[in-house]
Amino acid sequence: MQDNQAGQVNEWVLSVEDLRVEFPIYKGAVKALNGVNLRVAAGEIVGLVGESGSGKSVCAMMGMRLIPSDSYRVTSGSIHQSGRDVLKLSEKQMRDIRGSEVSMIFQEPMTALNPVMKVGKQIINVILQHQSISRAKAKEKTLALLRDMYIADPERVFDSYPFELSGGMRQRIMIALAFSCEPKLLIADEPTTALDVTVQKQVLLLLRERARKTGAAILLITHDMAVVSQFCERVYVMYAGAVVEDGFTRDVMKQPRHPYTQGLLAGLPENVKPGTPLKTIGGQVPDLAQLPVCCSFMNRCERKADICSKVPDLLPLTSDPSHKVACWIVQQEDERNAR
Amino acid sequence: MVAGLKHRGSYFWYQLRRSPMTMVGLGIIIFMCLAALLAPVLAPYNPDVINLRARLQPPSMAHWFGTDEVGRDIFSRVLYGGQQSIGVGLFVAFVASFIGTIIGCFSGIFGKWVDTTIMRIMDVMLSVPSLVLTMALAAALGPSLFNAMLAITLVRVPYYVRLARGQTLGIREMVYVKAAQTFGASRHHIVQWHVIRNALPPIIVQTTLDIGNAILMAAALGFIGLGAQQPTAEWGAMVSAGRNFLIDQWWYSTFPGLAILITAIGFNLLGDGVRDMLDPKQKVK
Amino acid sequence: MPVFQIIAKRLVGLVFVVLGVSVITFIVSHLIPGDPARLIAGDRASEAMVDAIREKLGLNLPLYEQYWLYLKGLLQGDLGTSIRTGRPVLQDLLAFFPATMELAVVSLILAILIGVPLGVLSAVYKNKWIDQITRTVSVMGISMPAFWLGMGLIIIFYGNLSWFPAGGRLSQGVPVPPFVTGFYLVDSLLAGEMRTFYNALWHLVLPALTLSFVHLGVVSRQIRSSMLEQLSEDYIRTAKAYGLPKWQVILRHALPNALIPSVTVLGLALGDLLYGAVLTETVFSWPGMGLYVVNSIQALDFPAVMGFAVLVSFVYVLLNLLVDLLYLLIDPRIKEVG
Amino acid sequence: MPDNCLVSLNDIQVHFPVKKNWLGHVKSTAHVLNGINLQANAGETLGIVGESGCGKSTLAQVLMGLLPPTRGTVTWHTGSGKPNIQIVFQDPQSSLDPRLPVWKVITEPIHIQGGHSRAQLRQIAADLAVQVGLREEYMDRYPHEFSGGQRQRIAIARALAPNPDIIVLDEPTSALDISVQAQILNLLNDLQKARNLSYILISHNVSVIKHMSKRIAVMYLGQIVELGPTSEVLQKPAHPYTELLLDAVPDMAGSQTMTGSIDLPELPGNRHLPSGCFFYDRCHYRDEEGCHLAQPLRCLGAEQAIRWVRCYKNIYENSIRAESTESGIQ
Amino acid sequence: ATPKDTLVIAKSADPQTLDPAVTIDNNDWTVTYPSYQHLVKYKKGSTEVEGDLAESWTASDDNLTWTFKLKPGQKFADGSDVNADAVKYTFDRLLRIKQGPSEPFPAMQTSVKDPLTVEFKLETPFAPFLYILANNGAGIINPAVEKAEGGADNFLAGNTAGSGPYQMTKWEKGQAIQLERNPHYGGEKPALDKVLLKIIPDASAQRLQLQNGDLDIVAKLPVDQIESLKGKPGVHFEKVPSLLVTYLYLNNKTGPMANLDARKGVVQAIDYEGIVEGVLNNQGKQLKGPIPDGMWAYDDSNPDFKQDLDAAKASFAKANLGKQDLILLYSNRDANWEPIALTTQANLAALGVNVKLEKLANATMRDRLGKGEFDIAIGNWSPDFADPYMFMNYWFDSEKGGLPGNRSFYSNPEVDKLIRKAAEISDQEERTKLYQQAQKMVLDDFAYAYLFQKSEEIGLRDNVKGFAYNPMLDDVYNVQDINKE
Ligand SMILES: Nc1ncnc2c1ncn2[C@@H]1O[C@H](COP(=O)(O)OP(=O)(O)OP(=O)(O)O)[C@@H](O)[C@H]1O
Ligand SMILES: Nc1ncnc2c1ncn2[C@@H]1O[C@H](COP(=O)(O)OP(=O)(O)OP(=O)(O)O)[C@@H](O)[C@H]1O
Ligand SMILES: [Mg+2]
Ligand SMILES: [Mg+2]
Repeated sequence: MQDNQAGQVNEWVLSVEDLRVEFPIYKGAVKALNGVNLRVAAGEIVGLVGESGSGKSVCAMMGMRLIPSDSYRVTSGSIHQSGRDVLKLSEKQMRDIRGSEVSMIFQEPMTALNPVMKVGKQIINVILQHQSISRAKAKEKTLALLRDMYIADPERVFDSYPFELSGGMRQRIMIALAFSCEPKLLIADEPTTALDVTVQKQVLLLLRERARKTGAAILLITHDMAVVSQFCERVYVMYAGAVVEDGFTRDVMKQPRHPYTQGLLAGLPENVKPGTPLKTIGGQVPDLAQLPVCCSFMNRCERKADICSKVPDLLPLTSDPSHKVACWIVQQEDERNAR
Repeated sequence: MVAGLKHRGSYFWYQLRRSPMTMVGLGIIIFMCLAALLAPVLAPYNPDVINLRARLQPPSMAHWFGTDEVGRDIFSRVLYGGQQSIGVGLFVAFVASFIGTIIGCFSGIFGKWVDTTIMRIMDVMLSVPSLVLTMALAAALGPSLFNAMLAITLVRVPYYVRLARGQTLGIREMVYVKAAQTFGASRHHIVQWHVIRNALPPIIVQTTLDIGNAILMAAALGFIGLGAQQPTAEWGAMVSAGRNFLIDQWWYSTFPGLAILITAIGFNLLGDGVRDMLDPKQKVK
Repeated sequence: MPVFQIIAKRLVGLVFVVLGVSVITFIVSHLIPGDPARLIAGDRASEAMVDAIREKLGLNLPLYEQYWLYLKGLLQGDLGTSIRTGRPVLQDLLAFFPATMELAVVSLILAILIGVPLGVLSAVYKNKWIDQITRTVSVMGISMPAFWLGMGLIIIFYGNLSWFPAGGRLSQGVPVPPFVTGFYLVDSLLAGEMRTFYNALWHLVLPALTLSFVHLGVVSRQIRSSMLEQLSEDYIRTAKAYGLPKWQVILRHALPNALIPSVTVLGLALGDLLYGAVLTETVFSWPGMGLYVVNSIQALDFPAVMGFAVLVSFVYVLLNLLVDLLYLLIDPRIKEVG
Repeated sequence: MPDNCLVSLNDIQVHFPVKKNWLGHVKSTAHVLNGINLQANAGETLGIVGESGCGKSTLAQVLMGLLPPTRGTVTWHTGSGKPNIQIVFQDPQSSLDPRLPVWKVITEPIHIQGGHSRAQLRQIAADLAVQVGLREEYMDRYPHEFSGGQRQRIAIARALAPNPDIIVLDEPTSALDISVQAQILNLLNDLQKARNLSYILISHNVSVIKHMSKRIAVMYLGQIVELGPTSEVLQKPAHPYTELLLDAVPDMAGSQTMTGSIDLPELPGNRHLPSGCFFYDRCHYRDEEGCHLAQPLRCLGAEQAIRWVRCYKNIYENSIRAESTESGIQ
Repeated sequence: ATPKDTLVIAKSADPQTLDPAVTIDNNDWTVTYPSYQHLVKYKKGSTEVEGDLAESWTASDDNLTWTFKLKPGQKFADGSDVNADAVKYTFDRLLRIKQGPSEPFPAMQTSVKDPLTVEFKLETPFAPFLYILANNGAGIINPAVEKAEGGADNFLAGNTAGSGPYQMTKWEKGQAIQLERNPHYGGEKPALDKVLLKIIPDASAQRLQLQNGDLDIVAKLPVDQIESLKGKPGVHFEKVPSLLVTYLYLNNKTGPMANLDARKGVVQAIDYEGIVEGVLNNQGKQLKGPIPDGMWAYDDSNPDFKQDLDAAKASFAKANLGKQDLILLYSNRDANWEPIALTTQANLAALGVNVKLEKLANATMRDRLGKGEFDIAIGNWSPDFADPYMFMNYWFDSEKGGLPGNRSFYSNPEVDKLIRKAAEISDQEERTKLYQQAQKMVLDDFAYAYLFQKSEEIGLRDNVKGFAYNPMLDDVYNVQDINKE
């Protein structure tokens, strides 16, 4: 799904424009998001990768407006969901959207469910919140949902407390919960990080299957490049609160353009011969509370030049307009090559 | 991570300032402590000198808080009483937490039968009605403020033992203690290096909260007549002595009572604040 | 852990605690200088009379033998005979115990009914003015000398306004309901005597307010801190993410979880209330154990003091048992973890 | 047994009582390790993979002497008798005491041995810090003032302090970011070369193991189900579990190609061990005869005893049916 | 307000035991005294006795044999007759149990002469014998209690079984005690149906309830409460003489106070007027010696004690005490003791004598008193029977050293001789002379410091009539004479 496909703009289930968010703290503010541009179209699976602290979760939470309103400031930008400006909705309107139009799955299936409420009840509560059906109907629906999750004995699981279930099972419950009201968009914040690879695979497959069946789009947040390359059509790479690269997964994986993405991929053991030294990115992630006014990757970049002291924009490459990069050097280079 | 780590001190102040309640608490404590310490300077009268012919005078310019039933100046006695009451609070909280922490850490780290024995004894001490135990102890030791203090201290110790033991058990399971064990660390080393340091913050909070508590307990003992001896001024004993005059000579009980209330509030607010500050969850990440 | 195992464990602990408590109180009360025999014999008694009394009460025996006799009696449910009143201690205590218990229970209920909502509000509106007010109230409760508050309430509500009685459990002329539980509120309802019920309730208001005010602070503080903890948990975020209304999230998700760690505190609070009643009872002429035990200590009435301590620690252990069972009820995880 | 063998584990079993009745009788047991036979050689990196809860960390604890095995023996071949073995834990945050300055953290093992002055200890700490790539000036800071990667460097420096022969690395990078992971893996490799260290590397990240180790052991439910040279095992798995595992690892090459069955049975718990082959329930290749029986670790390829597998059917080379060597490797 | 047929009286604490043969506490007598009759009783408001159950009595010339004739037709509350057997039962039991109340009784035999005649044979002559028969301990008990469940002792501890105008019908522990008219009472029918004794520990609460009309009679209010209640509508106070005296024990036996001059110094240093004015709010009068005003043998010619600091200084100089602290014991028994202790401390401090105060639990204080471990202590004393014997013989007989009465451990053989003689003869004039002679001697020895005798002020609702206070019966109310308008 690309920008230049005019007329499709209304089909963005999620579109974040130049979002800047900061958290006021002692002496200043943590600038968690510094101009994020991100779009998800109906039915597609989009990856969002980046290092820890790069703002992935803040981005996701902003999409649901789940951060307590007194702890952050939006300094610019907008978030639209299916055309509605999320930042302008009232709390009540927002509540109606959450769960029904857009859902979310979290990293720790261990703690994401209420430990003292039976899982069946937790799902029913959500269904009843958004749909005016009887409790018995809701229960029926819940059991059907659980069955859809390939849970062998839904009745037992329905009557279980979360602690009685394994991690994979709990994550399936979360998925059931997420799809209970057939949302248009599902934000999955590192849904498999806490799981074993074998279980991770099942959970991801399940997610994809459900999304395909219901037509929901998924924004999959992860820091596992391999997962992205296996499951996502498009990917956004974040660094220090901004998207630095975005494009079709295969393009980004095969031909990363931004120096950060390149460094990231080169650091994966998968990508080198065993035993040989891995490529590393020198330096450290900048302190978001004292962000320099320049390309945030500049201090770690091997290719930095004078121009990097200006903040780069995320712009499509001339050679491949579906591939966007926020780097002066790469943009100039690409322009030169294209000419 | 906290910005400007070099300014740990100023960060502390920042947190303090952000919590007005804590500032109020700190202010109260400083005020009350100063008043008590400066009593010899501030007090307009000798607190012990009686004047039977000026008994039970209402508050006036001469006697701000009025006089008691033998004509002593209540304002002066409240000032001097602070030395006793706050002193008791500090003594009890610190001694009890010191002893309790040592026993608790020891118990937690030693485990096995030592732990079982100690905890059983503490269970028993906790289930003896504390007021009865304090009263009986104070009566057995002979009534004096110091003995009341000892009695309250003894009764408070099990709470700290429990707390410190709980902390120790938690810390004992921490990975860094496991690591120390792989280096062949002795129990002594683990307690000294890891347990004490890490168990301390919640104990400090508890201690701060307990100061107010101890002042109240001393006051309660004073109320039953087991605390400070005449002519020493002590708030609880003053409230108690003024009790029979409460209806018509309201000032007698009211002012020392207010002093107890305000001081206890001060320590409780400070304790709450310190707890919030030491709670890692509340820190800016 | 199955119910009967918890009970069995507690009962074993009970024996131990009661033994320990009786030893401690025995030692401590015998450390108090003074001779109860002389106290009974009176000011002007001769040495021979005092000796006779001493012998009659077994006070001439060596200490360990006295303790042994006491223990033997204890095992048969006999708490000994009060030196002061000459009646069986158990009989005396049972006359006073229900009154204390009624006051403590009502105060606890009040403290919970007021303290829990305050704690919840305080946590939900953390650092807002509601929080500041609530915390001020709770800190005042914790810091308030109970006897002082009680006296103030009497002066205002009885002395000046005459809204409530000054003390006691019932007005004169109001019949005492037939004994079932010893709680006048319950007994009068059982007997269908509404007048007695209202009268008893009316008498309870001031002392219960006094006593609960102190514990209200403890309760609301505990609820506040565990609510804050729960509100920052992931499952709360989940509940919000699925559009559940704010108060449903707070009351149906966070609160039950916050109550779990609070149960222990509440159990302990009831224990404290029992002891704390001592001072309040004096102020409100409440016919409970408080005055009895203070007088007993001052009169060196060893059996009465020990009986009180044993009874209260007994109740305390039972309360702990109750708390454990309550956990079983409210926290499904217990069964697994044991 | 090769000459350079450092340690050998013989039939290690670890069982934890998890439920006791009120008399203290054990009512339920966690069978965490169920007969581990393994050896680690000087200078090599032995990788251990397996799913969460299969007992990897427990094995590390047994090696460290933190946990006496319920059954079986650990034999050291280090000559001097006293093994010099250190460990680096998964979570660099919790493995460092937050209230000790870094130099104290690093020199804690030496301090415990005694005999060094404060100044000496500081010097040692500074030297080690430089070796792991930390700046000397940071020695008086506290762990929480460092980033995750730096903390893990501190932990490594501490493990290096007593000059160990073996370092057990229990998931040393799984709490770290990819870019930091690369730094730590490089550091570990460099140190190994410089100091001739042996590593026992525990991880559930197959690619990390693949990158770091020559030899790999695959664990399942407290047993080793496959053991051999990394490249061979990963390329041609001989045990169905290894195959399942590798199949589940997403690879970078893919373009949304991952497929497979979604409904797999629940993983078996270690409370009640399955009788017979532990993997029977999840096995794709199971059939009626023989498969459900308990399997010993068999040598694969009789001539060179380097690949071992615990499977009735040899899915790798059906033809090779090794003579059963019941006692496993010796 | 209280019902018309019920008299509501405040009490600070529950009675401990109601057994006349056991209780020595006036607090218990509030219940027992109106519930039992005695052979003789005090005349209303006086220290003289008159017949109660006894119609007449005679004493032999040697004062050893006493014969009493009972009034016919007196009945216990259960309707059975009060006869000589009951009297014998009562006194045999009293002397068998041998607790506090039996203490003043000399060794004696009781015998039944006929159903209405009883005879006591004393082993030694005892002048005040008639008076001790009016004591609470001599209340005549219904022998039927022997058959009570749990035995007589147990029954009597919690119930009454007498023939008095009232009987106890309900005792709610810690709350209230209800007395109701004894239907079989042989005397004049009391006006009030019921007497309710409400247990209210807190003096302020008592005062408020009296003020609000929820109580009819309150005694022993602190002086300041009385002061502020005066003038409130509906309440008035009756000032009554009391024989309750407050004095200081000076340890004559050991320590610095064994020195006569030191004792003299203390006695001269105390601000007696200040205490009566400041502590008592003038609700009492100074003592002139051991025998208080109102007791026969009182000697009005003695001068009042006066503070004389110069003389005291001289006395202390002579005693040459050095830097010793004096230990002053008191307890929480009486609210006035603390101000007295403080005053004493201040008075002596002015002379450079340091006094250390120790406030003890009453039980502990008694222990110390008995062992003589004190220098000065504060004490109260009230007579059990109306005879100077209660003061002179108890306070000064060297054989009663310590708790029995001679708390100062005073010892003077001359005095011993005089007071013992006074206890044996029956001629009151003769006795008065002996006692006054002894009194002069003990005053010169500064055995005690005599502070004051308190006058009681009893708070009454205005509609309570017929109240009379008997100085011999503190805490006991003449409920049978009281009526309410
Ligand atoms: N409530 C808050 N107050 C202050 N700073 C915050 C808050 N929430 C997040 N941040 C900061 O915002 C930045 C982005 O955090 P975020 O959780 O989005 O990272 P992430 O990319 O999800 O990392 P991870 O991979 O570890 O989940 C971090 O530096 C974090 O410290
Ligand atoms: N002290 C103990 N008591 C009871 N069970 C235990 C104990 N320690 C570990 N276990 C159990 O042993 C099993 C293996 O634990 P271990 O930590 O060794 O697994 P692991 O392979 O390291 O898993 P992960 O990959 O999650 O770190 C787990 O099921 C755990 O519950
Ligand atoms: Mg995140
Ligand atoms: Mg592990």
